[in-house]
Amino acid sequence: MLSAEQWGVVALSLKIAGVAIGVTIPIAFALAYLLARGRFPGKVLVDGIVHLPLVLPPVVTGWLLLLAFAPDGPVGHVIEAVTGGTVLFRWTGAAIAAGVMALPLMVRAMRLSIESVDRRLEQAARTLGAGPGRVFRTITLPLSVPGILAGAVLGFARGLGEFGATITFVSNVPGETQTLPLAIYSKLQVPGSEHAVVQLALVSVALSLGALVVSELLARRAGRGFHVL
Amino acid sequence: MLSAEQWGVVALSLKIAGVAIGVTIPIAFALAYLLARGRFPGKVLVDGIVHLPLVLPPVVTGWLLLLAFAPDGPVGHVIEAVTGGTVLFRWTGAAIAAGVMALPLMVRAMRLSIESVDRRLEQAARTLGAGPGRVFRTITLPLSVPGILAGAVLGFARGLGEFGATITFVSNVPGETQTLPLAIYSKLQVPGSEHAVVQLALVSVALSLGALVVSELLARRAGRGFHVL
Amino acid sequence: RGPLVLAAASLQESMNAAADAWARHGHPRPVLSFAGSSSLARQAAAGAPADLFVSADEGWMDYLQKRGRLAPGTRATFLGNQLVLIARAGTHGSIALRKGVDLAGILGRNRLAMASYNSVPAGKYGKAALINLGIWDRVRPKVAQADNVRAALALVERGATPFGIVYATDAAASEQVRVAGIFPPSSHAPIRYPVARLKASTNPDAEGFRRFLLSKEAAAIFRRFGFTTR
Amino acid sequence: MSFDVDVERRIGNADIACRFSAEGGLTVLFGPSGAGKTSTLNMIAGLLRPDRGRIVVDGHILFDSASGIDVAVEKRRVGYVFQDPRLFPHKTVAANLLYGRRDNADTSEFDRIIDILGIGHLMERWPRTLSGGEARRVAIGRALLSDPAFLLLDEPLSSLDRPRREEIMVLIERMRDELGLPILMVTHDSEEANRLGTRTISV
Amino acid sequence: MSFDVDVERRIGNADIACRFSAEGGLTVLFGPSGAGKTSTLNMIAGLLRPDRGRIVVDGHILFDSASGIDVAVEKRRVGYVFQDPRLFPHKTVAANLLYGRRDNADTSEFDRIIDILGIGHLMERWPRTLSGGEARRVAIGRALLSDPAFLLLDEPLSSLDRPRREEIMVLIERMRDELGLPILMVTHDSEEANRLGTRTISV
Ligand SMILES: Nc1ncnc2c1ncn2[C@@H]1O[C@H](COP(=O)(O)OP(=O)(O)OP(=O)(O)O)[C@@H](O)[C@H]1O
Ligand SMILES: Nc1ncnc2c1ncn2[C@@H]1O[C@H](COP(=O)(O)OP(=O)(O)OP(=O)(O)O)[C@@H](O)[C@H]1O
Ligand code: MOO
Ligand SMILES: [Mg+2]
Ligand SMILES: [Mg+2]
Repeated sequence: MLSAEQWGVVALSLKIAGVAIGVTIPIAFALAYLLARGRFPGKVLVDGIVHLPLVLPPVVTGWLLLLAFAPDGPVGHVIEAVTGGTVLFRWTGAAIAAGVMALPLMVRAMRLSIESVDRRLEQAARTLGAGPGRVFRTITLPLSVPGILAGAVLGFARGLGEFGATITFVSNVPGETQTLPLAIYSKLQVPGSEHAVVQLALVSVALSLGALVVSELLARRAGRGFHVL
Repeated sequence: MLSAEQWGVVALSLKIAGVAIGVTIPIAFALAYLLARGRFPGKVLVDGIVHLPLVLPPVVTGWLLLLAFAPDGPVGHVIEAVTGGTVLFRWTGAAIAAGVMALPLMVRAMRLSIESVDRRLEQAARTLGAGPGRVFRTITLPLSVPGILAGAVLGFARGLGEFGATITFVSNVPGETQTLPLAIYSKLQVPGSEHAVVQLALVSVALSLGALVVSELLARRAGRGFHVL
Repeated sequence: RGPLVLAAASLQESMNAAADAWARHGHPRPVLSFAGSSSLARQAAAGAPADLFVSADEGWMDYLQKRGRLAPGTRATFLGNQLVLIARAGTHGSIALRKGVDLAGILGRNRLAMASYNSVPAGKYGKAALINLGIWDRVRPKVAQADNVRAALALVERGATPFGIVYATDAAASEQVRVAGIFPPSSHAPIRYPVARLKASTNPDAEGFRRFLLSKEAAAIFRRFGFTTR
Repeated sequence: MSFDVDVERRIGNADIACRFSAEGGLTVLFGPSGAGKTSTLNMIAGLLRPDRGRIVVDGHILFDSASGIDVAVEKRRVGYVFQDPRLFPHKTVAANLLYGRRDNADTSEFDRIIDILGIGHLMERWPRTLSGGEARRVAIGRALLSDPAFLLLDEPLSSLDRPRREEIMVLIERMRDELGLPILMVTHDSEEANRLGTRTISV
Repeated sequence: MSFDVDVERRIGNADIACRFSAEGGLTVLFGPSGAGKTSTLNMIAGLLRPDRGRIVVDGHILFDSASGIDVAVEKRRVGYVFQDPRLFPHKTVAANLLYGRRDNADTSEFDRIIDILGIGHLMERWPRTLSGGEARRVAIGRALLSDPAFLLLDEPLSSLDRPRREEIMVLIERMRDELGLPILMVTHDSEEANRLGTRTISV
């Protein structure tokens, strides 16, 4: 079984991935909606920027985050002025890294779903007196649920596994930023810790399987009747 | 502009990501189809295994690949016996790492598309004399094109950005396994190389933007008339 | 193609210079792969077909030797280094690294950048030194671990942490940091870089380059970057 | 209680032009397949923007290219039965029926309409499990229950059997007469046209 | 040239049972909405598996629960016009029409059918740009051109105008008489039923 310390790592990982994904879901959905439906100049640019964390090596993303959030960096400066604190070496920073890295995956999945919503249904809703806001809430959003769930699972899994950006951005601080991947990495570097590596890796696997199962159940429930499948 | 050496890195990265994705697309689609349509015990397990590379820290995936492909590892053993060579420290190993890491993203996107194919159209095709094979080729597959493209782009971007598994599995060998992320990482470790880091990072960005634009064009062409959008 | 050399991250510039010199003698230029010694040792231990391994401590070389991955009789220690405390360039003051020095108090709410202290050599030396000074327990909660010594250096360069522990050679390589204190050599095991040829090596040039690294010419190059040589 | 429509619109290679003025009652829109009947209804509903023209229903200007008026779809208070049912697949039949309902609508009216349409037993079902005619009846109910100011009916009775058709026609007649709703209906059935139509317009 | 059907199937709460035997000609399936007409056609086509029963068309056993026979859909050679058009959205009208065609089919027949259906000018169009009646006609064409051994028509003429309807009815009559195809057709139009139907079966 896991030691108390290892349970701490697990709890911290869940907190970081959970907060990261919770905060990122609405942002990702807004971006996905914009990209799926919007027509504006520079759309490809927005698309490209959203994909950046995917294509940039994680360590570079981490490095850019570090530049931005360092006490004298543009964002870090503002955060320091407003809250008096910093996200460097804090779990909040790890959550930012996880969210940023998960964002492109979430946007893609959600976008795919939004694009497959039949717009004639939205028209029908409008003839029934629903304004754009209500149409969005009652038609577009619920019909995109498969993509939102897929995006959330992908994002959560990616967040749980996030390594390169995290270690570069907020380093490896036990109890604060040492998530499962960082703990595994640390163990991997110490000869003779294969047992601990395997243990923690199995926990990672179990957590992601759990997320998968939950999402499948949610999907089944949400789509109770309406899936064509 | 880029030096000849840097161009070499770009060409190598494209080769590795391209080969990886080219080989992975059919595998990913087969898995996506199985997961979307199949009903078999242990489906969640397959689903979970496919997602492993996403949720495991990349360095652990790299480590597992290393164990498997080492000359005395289970896979490496076979490869050595058959080809007399090894994928360790070779670009082929880097392509394996990129493909493995990209797989779950590709499967998710493709699965989402397959699930939104209207099965009544497949029924109609069968009444017109098409057997399961032809129905798949002429109806299911083309209607899944948006997901296949999205998956391919995600996978290609992920492959281009792949870092942790690659450096752990096949190390950072210039000219052989030193892809863009690894080259950027190396530069990050050399004080005063910010200029080169920025240059290479911009190239990464340009490549992924290129992939995006190409995929959007393909999507527009493939869906010329049939998108509801 | 030249031999494949797995080298500790702290050798970044110096090993490149040595490789260039070797190439100037008319040999194919060696291919260099840098990372924390621990990561490299893992790959070599799996039987990866590299030619030379240069570690930043004896421990990881022992690890490979125990696994029978070294070509017998090829192991040699050829470089030494110093451990220093660095601060960002442009700051002032130095810290005398004596027993009981209040490093934790000086850090305040800030952190100390180090390479991973249970695995990467630079981190292991640093931890040993802080233990020796009797301040490890108070400093440990403030440590930010990076995955090799150069990544720790980068944290200080970026201003993410005010102080870091790296080798003297790393401090010399960067214009954005300065040495704020030198750890007494007695506070940690001597910093020594062993080289060895790997059993999996097939490159005919490997042994030649290994010998070159032990030569007077190479020693001069490494001294230029701040290493001590035998 | 009137339609005053004069619209033009090009779709693909087809030029669709429709002009008519109808006082009161039910107006039947008649014409061969592809003539532009559905397109005309879409323009009146606000789903398709005319290139040029003017749409006035019951004195309210819904669209006028000259003065730039274009009332939003959801403000037009249209009760539109589409040519295809277009039920919301993620909502039960009951939720579909209530989607356009005002809060102050009276329940006895609801029950009567449900009863005439014969869909009371389908309330908890999902749209994809309905038969063709059942889906069509739910679509009619959904439009009628949204408290519309006028009705657009695109072949509403096409997939229904005679007896049911008869009852629904009575319902439509009642709405026409009692509520005084202007109705525009597409049908290919001349019997239906003659019976319900106050006037017939060919496109 | 005959149907011999006796099937039972439970869907949701509905028990659908249909038994009839029809020699030659066109058989009209008649019944209220939700009675199980479409389900019966689906069972004959092989898209819905009966819980129990037997389906024989023209002497070929397509399904027999007793002996475990269940011929694959694509081997049944059915020409099925669904209640909804179900055109392939990613194929042009021409590609939809040719989807079920045999290689040795003769082109004059193709041209005649296209001509009667009046869809020659739609060949290059995408299904989503078709009007309701146009889509329906393409769907009829697609089924007729697949060289079927028998026809299942689910309200095929419902969204078409009279003159067109007339022509297509002539076409169907011709297939019935010249090619001797057994035809099973759902319709709510008694005039159509009387004209075309060799016999009428109520579900
Ligand atoms: N999944 C399901 N769950 C419950 N009931 C169902 C389901 N699918 C179909 N039914 C019911 O089965 C019955 C038969 O449907 P079918 O489509 O065969 O009717 P139909 O005779 O073709 O009607 P219509 O003329 O309206 O098209 C209907 O009452 C329908 O509500
Ligand atoms: N995107 C498009 N491109 C080209 N032509 C189009 C497009 N959309 C519609 N049309 C054409 O516009 C015409 C009018 O279509 P509409 O749906 O209004 O016809 P309709 O009178 O309702 O016919 P039906 O009785 O068959 O439903 C049709 O000929 C149709 O083919
Ligand atoms: O192996 Mo190092 O040079 O201590 O990072
Ligand atoms: Mg129409
Ligand atoms: Mg039916």
